Amino acid sequence: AWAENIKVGAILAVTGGASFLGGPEARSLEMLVEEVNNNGGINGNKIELIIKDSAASPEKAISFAKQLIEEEKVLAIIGPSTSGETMKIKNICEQAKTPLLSCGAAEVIVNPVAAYVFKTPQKDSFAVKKIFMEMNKMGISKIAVLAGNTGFGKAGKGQLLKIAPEFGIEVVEVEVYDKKSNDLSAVVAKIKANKDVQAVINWSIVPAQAIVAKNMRQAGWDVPLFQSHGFGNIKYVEAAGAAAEGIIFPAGRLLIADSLPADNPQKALLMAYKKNYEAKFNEPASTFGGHAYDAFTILMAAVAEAGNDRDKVRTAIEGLKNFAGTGGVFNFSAEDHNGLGIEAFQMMIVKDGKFVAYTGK
Amino acid sequence: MKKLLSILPLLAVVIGVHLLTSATDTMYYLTQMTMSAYYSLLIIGLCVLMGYAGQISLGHAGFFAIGGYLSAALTTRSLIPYQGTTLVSLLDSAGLLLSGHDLYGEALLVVTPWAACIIAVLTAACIAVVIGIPVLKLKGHYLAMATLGFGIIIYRLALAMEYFGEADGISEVPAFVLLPGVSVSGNFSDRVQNYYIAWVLLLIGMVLLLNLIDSRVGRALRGIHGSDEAADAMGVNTARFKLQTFVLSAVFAAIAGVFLTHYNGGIGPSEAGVMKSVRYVAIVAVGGMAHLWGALLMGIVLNFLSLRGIFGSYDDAVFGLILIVIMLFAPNGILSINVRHRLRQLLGRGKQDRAGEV
Amino acid sequence: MLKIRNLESGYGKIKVLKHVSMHVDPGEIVTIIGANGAGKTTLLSTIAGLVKASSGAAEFKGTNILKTKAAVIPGLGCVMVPEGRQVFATMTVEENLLLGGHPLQKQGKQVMTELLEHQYELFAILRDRKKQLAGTLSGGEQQMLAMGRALMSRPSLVMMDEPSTGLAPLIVKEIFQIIVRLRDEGNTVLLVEQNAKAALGIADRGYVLETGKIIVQGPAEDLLANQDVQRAYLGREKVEEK
Amino acid sequence: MAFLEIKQLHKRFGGLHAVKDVSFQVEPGQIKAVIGPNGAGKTTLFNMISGTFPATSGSVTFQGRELLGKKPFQVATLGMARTYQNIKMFSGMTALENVMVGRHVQSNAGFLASMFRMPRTWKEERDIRDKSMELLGLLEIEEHAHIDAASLAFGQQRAVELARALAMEPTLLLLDEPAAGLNIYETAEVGRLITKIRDLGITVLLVEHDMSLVMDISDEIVVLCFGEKIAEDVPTAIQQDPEVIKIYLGEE
Amino acid sequence: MTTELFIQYLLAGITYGSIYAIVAIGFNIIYNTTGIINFAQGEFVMFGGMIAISLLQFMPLPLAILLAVVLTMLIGALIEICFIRWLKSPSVLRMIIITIGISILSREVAVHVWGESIRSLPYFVGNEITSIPILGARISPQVLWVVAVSGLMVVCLGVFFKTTSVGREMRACASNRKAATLCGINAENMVTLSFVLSAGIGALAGCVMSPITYSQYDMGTGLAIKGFTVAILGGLGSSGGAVAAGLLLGIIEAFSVSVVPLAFQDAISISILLIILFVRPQGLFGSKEAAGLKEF
Ligand SMILES: Nc1ncnc2c1ncn2[C@@H]1O[C@H](COP(=O)(O)OP(=O)(O)OP(=O)(O)O)[C@@H](O)[C@H]1O
Ligand SMILES: Nc1ncnc2c1ncn2[C@@H]1O[C@H](COP(=O)(O)OP(=O)(O)OP(=O)(O)O)[C@@H](O)[C@H]1O
Ligand SMILES: [Mg+2]
Ligand SMILES: [Mg+2]
Repeated sequence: AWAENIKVGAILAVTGGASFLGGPEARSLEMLVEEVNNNGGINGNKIELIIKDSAASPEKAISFAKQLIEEEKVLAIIGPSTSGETMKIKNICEQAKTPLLSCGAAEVIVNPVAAYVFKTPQKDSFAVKKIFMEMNKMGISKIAVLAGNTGFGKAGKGQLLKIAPEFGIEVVEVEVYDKKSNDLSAVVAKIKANKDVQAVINWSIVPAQAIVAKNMRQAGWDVPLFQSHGFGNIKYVEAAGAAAEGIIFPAGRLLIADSLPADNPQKALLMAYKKNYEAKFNEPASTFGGHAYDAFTILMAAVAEAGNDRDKVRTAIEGLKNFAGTGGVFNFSAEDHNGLGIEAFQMMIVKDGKFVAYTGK
Repeated sequence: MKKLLSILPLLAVVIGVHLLTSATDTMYYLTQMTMSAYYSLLIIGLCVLMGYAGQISLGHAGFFAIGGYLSAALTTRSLIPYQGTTLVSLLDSAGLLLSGHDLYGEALLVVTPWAACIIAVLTAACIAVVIGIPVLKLKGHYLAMATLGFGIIIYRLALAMEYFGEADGISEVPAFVLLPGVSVSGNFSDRVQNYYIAWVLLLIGMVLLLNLIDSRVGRALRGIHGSDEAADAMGVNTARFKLQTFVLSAVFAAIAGVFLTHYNGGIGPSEAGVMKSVRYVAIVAVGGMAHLWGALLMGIVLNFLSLRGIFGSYDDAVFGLILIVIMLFAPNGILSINVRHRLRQLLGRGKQDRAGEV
Repeated sequence: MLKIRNLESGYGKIKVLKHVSMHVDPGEIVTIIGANGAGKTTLLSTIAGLVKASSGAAEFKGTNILKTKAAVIPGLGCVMVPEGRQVFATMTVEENLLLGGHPLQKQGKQVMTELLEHQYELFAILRDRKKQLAGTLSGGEQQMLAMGRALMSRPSLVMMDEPSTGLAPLIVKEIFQIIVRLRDEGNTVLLVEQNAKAALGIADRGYVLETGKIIVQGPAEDLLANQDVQRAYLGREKVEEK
Repeated sequence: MAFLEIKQLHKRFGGLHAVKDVSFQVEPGQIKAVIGPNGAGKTTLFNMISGTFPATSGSVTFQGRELLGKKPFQVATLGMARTYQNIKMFSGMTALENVMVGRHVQSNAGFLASMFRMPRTWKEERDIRDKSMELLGLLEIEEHAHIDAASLAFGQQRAVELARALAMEPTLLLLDEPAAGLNIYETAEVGRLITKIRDLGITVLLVEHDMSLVMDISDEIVVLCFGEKIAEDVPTAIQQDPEVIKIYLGEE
Repeated sequence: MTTELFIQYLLAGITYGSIYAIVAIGFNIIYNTTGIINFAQGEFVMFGGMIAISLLQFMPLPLAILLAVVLTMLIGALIEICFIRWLKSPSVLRMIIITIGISILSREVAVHVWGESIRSLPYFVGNEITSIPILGARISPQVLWVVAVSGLMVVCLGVFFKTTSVGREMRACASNRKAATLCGINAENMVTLSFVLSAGIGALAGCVMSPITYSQYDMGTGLAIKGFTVAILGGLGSSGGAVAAGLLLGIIEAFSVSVVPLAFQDAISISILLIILFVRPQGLFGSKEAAGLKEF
């Protein structure tokens, strides 16, 4: 018999401007809950998932967070999809002592640390460092930075500018464009005119990632193009077509799961997630769905250990070590509520329309 | 006086809702009721502008955002780096600054919420004057476009400026202490208090607007709507009246923005978005355009449902459907069909029957 | 040509016309007179298909026009010059006229030009205003434009709703002359007028409409001589005073 | 100095001279009519006097004050009211409310006073209402006071429009075809009314095509043709003027 | 600024501008018959692109585009027949709100049919990196397609509305529907026709721009806002005005990149448009008289 249902809330941007995040996240969660419940639940308890669609509006996220905490009395909340929303409900969750496992990218979510707030996406700063390390190897020292005007782009741009000096890299051009831009040839022309630029880093989401690539190549400009870890969806490569060739970016290992060595701790779960997701939803798995996957599996691991209790679950999450997820191997602690190190990232390159691990020239 | 009386039932409903929720242990509904009340404050202001003065505005989310963003930024963005500049020391000596520590122990020097609120609302009013003068000369679709453009500009600025937090907006906005012991904040413990703050504000707004539309000024506004040219010839300074109404509704929107932002503890660019403005206009239309009560009702109901996430991912779809259905079948607003028209029809039929008997 | 039997119509629940029966024969001028709000405009609008009849029958040249769409009726040769200034305000005078010729469009450019020329002859002032936006014409000019537009389709029956309203005395006379001329050219005219005396003066027959019912009808001379009609519409005493 | 003095007024629309060098004067307490063929520029003349649009050149002085360049609402404040050739009701408002708008210049509650219902506003409001009812009574349409003005019969709308203009307590009233669309009785009624208004001490400037009315009530007549003034005289003289007969009245 | 850069900006501006112009023209067509702005115009663009992409799996590109245009025209007709046709003398505001509702609904239908991911048609000529050098600058051949198609549409529509009788009749319906009926014009069919026409134009635009801009379920709103702005700036109803204003906006946007940060691009370009509108309240090519005669 089922002792009790474990209620888990999720606030995701299933529709609206950030639906490319919320969509796969919501689908991943639905799939996982079904799997867990079909396998007998956690310690015999079924999981009840309540997904609220915030459409990326903070005010809705706030309303939903209060609703989930008080009315539904959920054990924990997964999401929101974006950093802006997460920051709005950070205090609410903290006050209500409800664990929040955000899928937002920005580092401010966990730095400074709030006791009940965690996040699963890898830190931007590591992605940035990974890119700069690669640039150092390639001998690139003057770069241009492009970013979309989303929370993701904003956070990335901030880190890029902050960390660049550490690696002796000079950012000579910075531009922020609208997330809905449909042609960036003007701005590409502008930065191309700066002859110092040796490489371009673009930090954004769809569809601009593909548009930047196309406009650069159409302009006959062939400096290396780096993208953020947000490029982690093979569809974007398809969208950019021939222009995607040679794009270098850091990402979790989900994208190259097949080619991982067999002893990699992530390999099995990555393959399974990818297979199940693609079979169920008939679309390629993306790293975004992976963030929700990680949030959910982390929560379940904590619940398995600590039961249906907000405080104990929180403590259990803080105690998780060597936990393999899609984004990397998590090692949480009281100071680190993200739990991922720089090794969670792997540099990749697009070759013949596929992602392959990038190992330098 | 009559108008004041007509507000009383509403006040009774407000208190009733509180008592009912507290009796049934469902006080959490008050959260969304509070938020809806603030949105409705904006909506009734817009209703006077659109329904009575006949001037469409597709940019009212912009004024809401000016109020919300300014008071959020002023009360959260630390002025410590600017300490010593004349402006800051001036504010300081006027007692408008507050120093303290943020959640993580960093020193903080910010503007007090009261001062921030006043600055925000005044800014909104000034901007309304500045853009209202040229914009209100336009008519019809041209006016719609100009106000839409204004909304887009505000949205873009909010999204582009570091000071306003770009895409993330502003978080961790402190509580707004209205009076000692009474503060606008989203803390669970302050909920009932905030419910009443919001609704009293809305009721006051409602009384003021009801008074306004049933006065010399209100008649002049409706006259402008009916025939701009004839109102002008009656001695109505149409340009000034339109402008004043525009500013009035902007002030309502800005106040709503300030309060809701403190209540929510933050604001994001979605509040400035064009779709928000469109939504407000649509709610006024669904309420029956020149119908304050309709606007109020629809403002509360639609926002409440949407904030509770009743329709899940179909929120927009349902909203679109409501719009179409009401505009197709009850173009004069929801109230016109359900209560007034039907009642009048019924009464009318009764009268006819009696007349027939005689 | 036009036969109406027991026509009833109105707006929604409001019944305006009650059991109206009348007819118009080819080549005559028939006038309808009546007080403000009697239903004269409603009657014409019902014939033109703008207002739906609730019962009764109306036939135009053998076609049941109550079952015909409003947009088809002008093609049958029955056009209406509406009350008020229903011109296409944002279009030029010439475009207005050309639109009036819509039913004859298929007959080609040549015909259109001839028709235009014909209207410019009838209403000389329109020729000078050819390229002006119709909305900026003076009241009288708009009235003439509306008539010209109706005549563009060479209708066999023209229904005119208060064509003399707002026109200078001389023009009123001219318009009545034009109406007579139209009749003499073989057209049929159904004329609604406030100016009962002038209307009956040129009409062959007349109907008096009061609160939706036809109360008197007959040859124009008879109506002019009718005591009731004189008292109600011709202001006999006043005329005699002068 | 004349009460209303129009001097060499000129209006051009593109290439069209709608009003050319028109000058005349209106004396206080007069009923003065402007007649002329359609398109002669009568409405245009009214529009310039009332400030609806600017004149190309010339001047209009009203009680010694220059009107040109003033906005319609400023002109109204000086004591001039008008009606329109195509009735302009405030739709969606009752007949009474329409008239109450007319009291605008005679009252002064502003936004704040209205919103907060100051005691003084209260009293003012009552005065507006009483005065407006009184005017509806004067025009014998008080039984329609609470009916949506736009749904009134044509003649009644004319009356409401007139009451609305009178509510302004003007010293000069401009009437643009007040009898258009009325039958012979209603026209006579309007004539009686206009005389009554004049007897209240209000000067009337009138455009009308109904000669029975114009000849009956006006003290003086100005005739315009193609924008030019071709005659100005008392009615009996105008009736005989061969030029006026030729271009306007037509032979009997 | 080097000439090469100048030309590159100019070409970028022309690309944006042409896209805005086509959307604005769609607005104008319906405006010219009904006197309303159809805020669902952007959704026609989206439907055109999305349908063509789906059809491409079964047929060659030209056929897919053709069929997509036809299908979108049917959608346009359907929308008109379901929501607009049977309304008796609706007010402009009511119509606007209905079209906003339709736009929201269409978007929701699209997201449930196609999902939230972006898609695109293949380049008509060459691929993502093909480009043609023009005076030192480079441009994708697809841009030429966009420019050519929008140019062609403007010319055809201009001729259609100014000189053909159907065009004149469509305008008459907007001006005074009752009078149009009295002239024997079937106003209802004219309105349907205008929806069909603008849906077709929107769909075609959606197809030619898809390789450049991609298609997504929610692309309509952004396009509609820009298109509306351009339509107004050009003077409602004027196709030539739409093109001029579209190009003006596109070029302002492209060149603004060189002076202000890109993030402020929209704020700058719209401010400029507003200023133009304040100086010329009837739009660049609108007639002042006509604007004054139209009521909202
Ligand atoms: N659209 C409408 N809706 C409701 N009632 C109407 C409408 N149009 C007219 N009526 C009413 O129908 C009645 C007859 O109106 P109609 O316009 O036919 O009169 P008329 O004889 O033409 O008068 P007039 O001489 O003033 O033009 C009037 O009482 C009027 O109020
Ligand atoms: N805005 C305008 N643009 C261009 N021409 C105009 C405008 N307004 C009026 N006109 C022209 O000016 C002339 C005078 O018009 P006005 O309306 O003053 O005539 P009116 O004497 O009042 O005639 P009616 O007795 O027919 O009302 C007309 O020929 C008219 O076409
Ligand atoms: Mg009539
Ligand atoms: Mg006139």
